[in-house]
Amino acid sequence: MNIMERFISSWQKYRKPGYYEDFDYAWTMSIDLDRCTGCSACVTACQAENNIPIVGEKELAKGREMHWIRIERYWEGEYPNAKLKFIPMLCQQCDAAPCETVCPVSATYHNQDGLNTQVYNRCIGTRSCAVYCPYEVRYFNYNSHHWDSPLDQQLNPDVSVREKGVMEKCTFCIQRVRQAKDHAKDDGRRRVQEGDIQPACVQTCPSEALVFGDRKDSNSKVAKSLADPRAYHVLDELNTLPSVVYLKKVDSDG
Amino acid sequence: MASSALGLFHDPDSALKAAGDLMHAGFARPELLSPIPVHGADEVLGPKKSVIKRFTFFGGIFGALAGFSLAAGTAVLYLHPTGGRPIITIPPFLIITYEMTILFGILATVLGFLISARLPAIRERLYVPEVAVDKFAVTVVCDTQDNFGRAEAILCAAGAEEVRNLNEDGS
Amino acid sequence: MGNEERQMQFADVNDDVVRSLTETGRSYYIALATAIFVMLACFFFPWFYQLYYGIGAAGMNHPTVWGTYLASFVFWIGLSHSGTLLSCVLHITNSEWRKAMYRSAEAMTLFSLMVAATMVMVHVGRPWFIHWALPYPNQMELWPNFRSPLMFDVMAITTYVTGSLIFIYMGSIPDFAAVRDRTTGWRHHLYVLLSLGWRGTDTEWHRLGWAYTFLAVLIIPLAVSVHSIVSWDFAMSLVPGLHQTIFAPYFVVGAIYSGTAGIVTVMYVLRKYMNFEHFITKLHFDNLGKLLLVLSLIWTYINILELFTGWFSGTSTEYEQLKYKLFGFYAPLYWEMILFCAVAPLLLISKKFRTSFVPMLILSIAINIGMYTERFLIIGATLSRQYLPNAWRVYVPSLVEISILVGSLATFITLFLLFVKIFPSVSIYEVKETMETPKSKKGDTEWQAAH
Amino acid sequence: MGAGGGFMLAESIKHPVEHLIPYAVPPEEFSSGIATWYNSICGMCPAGCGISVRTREGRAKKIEGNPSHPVNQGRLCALGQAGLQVLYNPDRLTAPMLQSGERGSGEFVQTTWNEGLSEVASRLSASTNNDGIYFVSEGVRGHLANLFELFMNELGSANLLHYDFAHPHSLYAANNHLFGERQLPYYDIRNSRYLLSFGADYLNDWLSPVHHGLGFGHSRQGNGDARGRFVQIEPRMSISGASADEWIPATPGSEGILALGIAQQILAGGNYQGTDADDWNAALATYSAAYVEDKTGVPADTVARIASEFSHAEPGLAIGGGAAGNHTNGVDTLVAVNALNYLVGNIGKPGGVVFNPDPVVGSSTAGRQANFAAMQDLAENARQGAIEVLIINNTNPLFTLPPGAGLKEALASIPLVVSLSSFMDETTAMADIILPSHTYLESWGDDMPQPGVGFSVGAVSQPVVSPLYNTRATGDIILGLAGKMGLGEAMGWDSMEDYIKDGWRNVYERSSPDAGGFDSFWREVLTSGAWGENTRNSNSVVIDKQVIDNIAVAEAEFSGNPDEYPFVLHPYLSTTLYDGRGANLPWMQELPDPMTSIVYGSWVELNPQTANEMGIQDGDLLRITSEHGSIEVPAVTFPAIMPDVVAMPIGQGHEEFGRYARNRGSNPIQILAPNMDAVSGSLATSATRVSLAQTGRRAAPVKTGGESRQLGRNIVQSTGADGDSAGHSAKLNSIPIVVDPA
Repeated sequence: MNIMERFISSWQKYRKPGYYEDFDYAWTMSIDLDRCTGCSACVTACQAENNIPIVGEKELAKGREMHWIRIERYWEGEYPNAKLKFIPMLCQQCDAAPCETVCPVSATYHNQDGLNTQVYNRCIGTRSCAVYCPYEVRYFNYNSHHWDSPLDQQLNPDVSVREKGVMEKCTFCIQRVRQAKDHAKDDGRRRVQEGDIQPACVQTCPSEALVFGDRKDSNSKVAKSLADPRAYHVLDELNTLPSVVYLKKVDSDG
Repeated sequence: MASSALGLFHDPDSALKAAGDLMHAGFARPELLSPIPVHGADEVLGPKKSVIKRFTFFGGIFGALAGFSLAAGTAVLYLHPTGGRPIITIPPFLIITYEMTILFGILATVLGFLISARLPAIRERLYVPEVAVDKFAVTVVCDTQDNFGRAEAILCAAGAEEVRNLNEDGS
Repeated sequence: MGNEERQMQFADVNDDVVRSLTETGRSYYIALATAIFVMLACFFFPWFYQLYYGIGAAGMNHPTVWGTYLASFVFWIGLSHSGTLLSCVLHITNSEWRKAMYRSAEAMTLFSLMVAATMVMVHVGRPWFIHWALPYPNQMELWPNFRSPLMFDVMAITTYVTGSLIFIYMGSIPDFAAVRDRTTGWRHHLYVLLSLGWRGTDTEWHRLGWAYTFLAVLIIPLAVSVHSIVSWDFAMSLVPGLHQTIFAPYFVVGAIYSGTAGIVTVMYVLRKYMNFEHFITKLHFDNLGKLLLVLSLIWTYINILELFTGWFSGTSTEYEQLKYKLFGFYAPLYWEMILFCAVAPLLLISKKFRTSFVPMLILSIAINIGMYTERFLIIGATLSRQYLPNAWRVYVPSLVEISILVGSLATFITLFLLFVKIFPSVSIYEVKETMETPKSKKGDTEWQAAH
Repeated sequence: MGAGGGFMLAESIKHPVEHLIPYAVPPEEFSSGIATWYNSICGMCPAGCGISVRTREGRAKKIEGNPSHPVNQGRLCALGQAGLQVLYNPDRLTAPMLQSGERGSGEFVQTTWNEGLSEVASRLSASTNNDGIYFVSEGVRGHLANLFELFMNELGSANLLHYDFAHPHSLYAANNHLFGERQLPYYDIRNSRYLLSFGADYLNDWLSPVHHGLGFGHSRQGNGDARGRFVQIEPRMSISGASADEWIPATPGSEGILALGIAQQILAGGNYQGTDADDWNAALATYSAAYVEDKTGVPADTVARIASEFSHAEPGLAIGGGAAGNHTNGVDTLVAVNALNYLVGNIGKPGGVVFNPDPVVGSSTAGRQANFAAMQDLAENARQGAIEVLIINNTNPLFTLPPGAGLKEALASIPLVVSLSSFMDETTAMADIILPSHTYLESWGDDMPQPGVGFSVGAVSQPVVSPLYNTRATGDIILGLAGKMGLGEAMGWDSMEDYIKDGWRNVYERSSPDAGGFDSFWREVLTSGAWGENTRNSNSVVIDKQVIDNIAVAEAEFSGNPDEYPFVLHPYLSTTLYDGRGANLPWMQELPDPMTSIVYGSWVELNPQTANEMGIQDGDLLRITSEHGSIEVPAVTFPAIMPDVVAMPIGQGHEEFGRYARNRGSNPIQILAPNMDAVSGSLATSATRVSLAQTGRRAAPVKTGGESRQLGRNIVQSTGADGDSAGHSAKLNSIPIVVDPA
């Protein structure tokens, strides 16, 4: 279609804030902190699925961690009443993502699934997105990583291996989302249904603390947990409208 | 043969006087060459109107339009929704507009300057190196020999240290 | 007139300036060679290593992903201010004392902008794709994101560089003409080109005057916008300690502050090594000193404001930020900054201090060290204390970073050394304007009465 | 069809185009770009979870839990995921090798399988007394265990040992003692409402962590409003302790006393109406609340409260293990814990203790499990020259046995040491002949998860990729040896696959044969990866009087006197490295320890108070000295550990075991005293006292986490049990205010 039509149609679609509400899907992850045991299975699952490099002790000592999902731990109180609380922290796939606006080359933007995508090939490595992200879940490739052969035979062919100078982060396993949508098309189904997609971390979570789904589907698990009185967003005061919802830990002793 | 009379003066005032007298004597508008801007030249040689301000103004206007359409237009054509912001986001685009306004303002000003000051000079013009140091020169076109004589007289009367007869080619 | 010993003649100005261009001593060549060597060894060599290895060569980490490179960028942009900006302001308020120094001040602007641009190249992870940040037609269906503060930067700095370049060039056209007549060989040809056949007719002077003033008027708001935009790179983030409305004025003031200090340094050097004693006098140092004093007070005020907001906000994030700044890992740097930029400049109250050259030099250098520290703290100290305590981590610059910082300074010096041999570093015609113009021998102007 | 089909037809989340097919289909038929999933069994720890391995173009890409396997139901732990790095580990042994230099010099020459096998076979046949042949294997189950039995019988040697460092000998003994069960029961955490855990880190390493994780999640939030409560009793907070609602530190070794104290309270509260109540009362008379408080340091009222909560919970479940079971009184303790279950009458009930049926596939290896005593005997016999050939299969006693056992020296007097390991671990380095085995992802096998899930489960593991190197499956190596030694008629299978298939015919018979015949059944088993009969038995038990009368918990004994060695050393299995077998997996090395966020290397945890008093900072390098040696470890202050206890993770400190593991951190086992549990003879790992000394050097461990306090930022929010928000509200734009910046 000619340029003018294109211009008008996309302007009409995107001229108002909140247009992302009209996207086909709104992928959401709910994390039940009352179920989470901090076992870290999700971390390794993610590392295996997404070709996350083995950074090595030297780099880690410099503080160059590389886990798209990490388990944050917070102590409360002192012995003998000390408590340790875990919270898995991953890209919140914000609808009003601060990281997206700052990228000068649109290497990170909102796609039609409401996902906050990171286009590795487009990234020039200003690292501004990492600064703008209040959840500190964007990880930068400070150098090109390599896998001691034959460890490289494990690399997932559906996920690209990132080179030095590129920012990366959790994608909600976009490769699985894509696949599920393809299959939905193959089956002549119109929409992807609950359970078709499980990101690696959700799939493996032993205590089923992580749940993934489409919040537009009103009887999906995530839609229910969004309605749960325990539901909250981390750093809600920043109004980034995250797509990851946490369920409060039940602390019967106050 | 079109030749010119050029009088070298030690000080701006005498040079201005000479220029004034020449105009009285019915010569074409003389030119005043000086190492520094001479104040009062306008009163003597008649006021000058400069087109530069128009250049600057319209340059700025153009820059503003160009700037906004660059930001807004391309944002809609190359669709990369970010941060849940409307695709045409006024405040940031105003900044782009602002910068482009100034950029084009500057460029237009330069253009206006070059045009109105008839620079760069393509062909040789009347010039004597002294005016770049400390002399003030008055040049006037005088087609005939006796015209030159009259001009010379006026210049000397105004206190020219030296009067030269120069052709357009500077010889 | 002109019979006293030290009364300058118009001709002397030309002589001095031409001499400064053509007569070159060994010391100059030594200085230039050193500067170039340091530039290659400390800037380009480490940079190429970093290109090969990746940004990991620097000390940055997660989440402190910005470091000294960006600090240097801000620093150089800051230094660039009050070259052209100051020159413009003083031009439209046509103050006399500007005229001897503004040329080199504008040169400073130009070169620090160039260095700042290279710092961007050094900063990004994939500089070989830096052109993707420019709006050029392409087949990739990709286009810069004009909502990004970084794009504001790209636009603003491009404009600023263009503006400064044009401004300094326009101002020197008559001088090019002047030196054109006195030089030979390649210089002559160069100046013939640069002077555009300037003759100094009344028309040319008139147009130049207008154009120059318009440019000045355009560049003042531009310069202010440039550093405001640089501040928005930080202020538009959510990071506690950066997300502050005060930032734009804070940065602009800081920029003019360090820029003015920079000018003092350059003035001193020119005066000493280019024998411009007649042009650059105690008067200039005195005035610049007053300016510095005012700026330092404003700067201090804004710093106090920042601490206040941190404390008054009462939120854990801001509060921790404040505590960290004052007593944390980087505290020594903070207090060093306060000493250099807030306390030491109070000496400027005394005229004796303002008019004594060496102390002014030392102070100006101290101020710029302090200002660099400020930029470093704004980035390093703030980013290492963000929202999630679990992700707090300290950042220490690596050797490569420090070396590149030194190298960037050498680059600046190299450019400046080349400048003083090509550009008339003092404006010939404007200096002449400041001097007494020759009077008519008769001294009478009765011709005016004639009409 | 019968119950046999129960899981095989369980729905699978895999999409049709991602074939779920047995390895029977030759790899050539794979179309590139399309993932193929194989169901198999995880070999990373003894839990025996089912796995589905995703392969592309013949390479294994991802391990996920097998949704149709009853143990882990599609879930998998971090270590299980990292199995891929066992398969693709750059430090694997690639071919048979012969020791060429001094033993332990690490000089080996490659050889062929034929030579290697013949050499070993000839040495075996040449052995003068058959009992001089020792076979020490990692804990294996199913047909591989049978094959070992068979093989050793043929050789006429009784010395077949299954050695796992973490094997819960005391728990077996305790169950045997109290319930007369030879194997572990199934602890139904899923349906329990109140879990009382005595030192059992059930979410991390105890028995079947993934299954427990499932149970934990369900019990917490899966039952609507009824939310299970979890209480953890241990001297140092473990992962399970952190997830528990209540963490109660009790003096190390006194957990049993506490258990009996609770039991006594239950009886006193009249919450037990069994006919044998009087016997119990008599037996527990001494364990008054006051006495318990004195012994355990747990306040009497807490004991009373827990007792009533526990007895009124519907149902409550008590489990014990880990450190609690690793004292000199370990069995007493665990008996006491089991007694609690008996007293609240949850035996054989959902949410209680369910007894497992005997394994369908393979025989129970309970009798073969080598505890510390057995390993000490082995060393002793070796020193007396009674051992001619020692075959070691994939276990690493030199790393996991304290030097006190003297195995390393003893090896010198064993003429031939053969290792079937896939890696050059400490023990393999001392071998004369290395016959490297496949990893579990390359070999055939089958398994009966131990402990099961309350009903018979069988699972088959199949190769998911063709072998990377010139290695062989353990079973095939044994069969190969048998062939060389002419044991053909007894062990005539030409491959492990055949042997397993043969064995599974019985299962097929048992699960009411259907029309398809065995082959279709076998295909189904391979496809679903698991077979089972989902019928739980509900047998209860009657405990005979004199057992009740003798119930008592002896004082735990420690090596080293308290004045000289003021601290009790509490070694625990690392979350990431298990008993050290994960140390050569980069993923595991880089996985931050959840409690401290430390990666790479080891550390010692001590109470902040203690650290303060001793002037120890985080990251100071400490010298930890016991009567049996000393190691240097960086200190880490840990808020939830008793002041007189220091804890250290097991797993690092390898001298061999590949580039990722070698010379990294230190191994607490090296300074453990060779104390044993009096009854079960298992190593009392928590029975060593140590002293701390500053070395004056610093060696801060690498951490991924920064500040570990929330500073009132309200990141992990919690709410009261009744649902009303406790602490800060999470309303939009409510900026958390500093409660106390300090």
